[in-house]
Amino acid sequence: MITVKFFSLVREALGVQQLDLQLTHEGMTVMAVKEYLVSMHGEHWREVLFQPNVVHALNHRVVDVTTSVEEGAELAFFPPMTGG
Amino acid sequence: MITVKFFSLVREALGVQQLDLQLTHEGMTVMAVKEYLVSMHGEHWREVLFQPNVVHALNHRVVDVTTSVEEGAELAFFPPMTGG
Amino acid sequence: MQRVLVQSKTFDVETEYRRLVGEFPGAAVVTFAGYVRDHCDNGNVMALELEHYPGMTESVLEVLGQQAEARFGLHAWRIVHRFGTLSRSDPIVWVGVVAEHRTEAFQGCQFIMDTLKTDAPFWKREHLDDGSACWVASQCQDEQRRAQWYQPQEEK
Amino acid sequence: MQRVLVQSKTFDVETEYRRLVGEFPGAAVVTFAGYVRDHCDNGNVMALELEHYPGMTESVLEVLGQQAEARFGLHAWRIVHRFGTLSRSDPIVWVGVVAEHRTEAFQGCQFIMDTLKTDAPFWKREHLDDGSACWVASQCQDEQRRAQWYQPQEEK
Repeated sequence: MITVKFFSLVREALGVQQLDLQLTHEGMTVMAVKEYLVSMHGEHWREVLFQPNVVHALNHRVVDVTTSVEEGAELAFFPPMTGG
Repeated sequence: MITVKFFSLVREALGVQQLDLQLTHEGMTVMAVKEYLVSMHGEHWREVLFQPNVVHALNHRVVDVTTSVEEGAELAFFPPMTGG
Repeated sequence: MQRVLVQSKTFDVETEYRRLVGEFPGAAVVTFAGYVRDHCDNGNVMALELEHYPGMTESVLEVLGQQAEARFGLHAWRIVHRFGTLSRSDPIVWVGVVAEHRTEAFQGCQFIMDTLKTDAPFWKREHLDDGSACWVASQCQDEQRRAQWYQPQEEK
Repeated sequence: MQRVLVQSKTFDVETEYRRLVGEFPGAAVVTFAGYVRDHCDNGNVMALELEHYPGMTESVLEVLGQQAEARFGLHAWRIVHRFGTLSRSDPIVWVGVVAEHRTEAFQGCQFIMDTLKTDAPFWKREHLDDGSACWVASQCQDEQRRAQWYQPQEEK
């Protein structure tokens, strides 16, 4: 089981803030998780999660889509940050 | 008549803080004033006033030695500044 | 003392300054404070909403402060950032650094601000006086400023 | 309000900050504060003596502030500099600027500090714990930092 979080425009576009997800196999990459989420929730999710500027954070660190997601991880999707 | 001021190491080396000086002719340059001061006070003044890093300020602005000194001006000599 | 504060309540720039420098300040102190603007490209701003990612925010800011400390030899540093709904003229962010010389202090503070803009998970939404609200878009120039700090040839 | 203060009595960084930003701060505020060091290359510093050229000092600082205002579009700026005998950890100089964006604020503040170092008629003398005192020599790198601001190709 992993926790998936969504922020800002991504959160609004999906209408979801957070969900739990059972990984389907060991060594699933961030990309595989995205495909899995699309397969569960429909094509609208593809439009949002596959936007080129979406940022992926795994356990509070920005990662690219080839990173493996371990059991118990926290994975987050959000648009470019605008702090400061 | 002009006012001549000395600061920091220049003041200490000459033992003078300020003096009044009667210009000898119109259009005297800073260089001419320096030579005139040396002629009045002796060669020790040459060593101090002609050190290459001495800064010349005329009426509160840094100038070079070719600048003309007008009647009533305030002329100052000092080492490089070390503020801040 | 905690060097990173992420909080919804407002903060006092003068108090933060005292916490940074303590009783015996170092030689050079540079601070940056960012406040809510009263206007933007789309109109007059009534309020600024700041969404953040709790946990990741604190950890990113701590890492950025530590990087600045190591890279510029900072004696001390402090980062305060708000989230939630802010009013016009409210302070949003405050960064203060202490160093031995002024150049390191300026660089350390600017490094933290330039990297914080693009790396700390905050998202701004501006509420305008016509009732509309829109997310602030990330700016290309912010990415460029961040990138400058990571170019090996850069000697700023 | 007067934007340049040259005084022998100490000053309070927090009060100067309030005077700079007022009730409605601009978007970006950068400040620099320099304090008396407790050590130098020659030993432990007990006191710092600052000689200055009354009249010229104020006029140079006013010009530098105005140059920074014009060049970086500052909304406000303020320079405070002490002269006379200062103790360890006393504030020597404080520069604060307000701008629309952070980069201009950082540049404006750093421009004032870099030019003030070489252009404002102050001379420092350090009094050490062994009873000796010596004038602080001007540094070549200070001249270089100043020169960077006047290179036409420079886009800092």
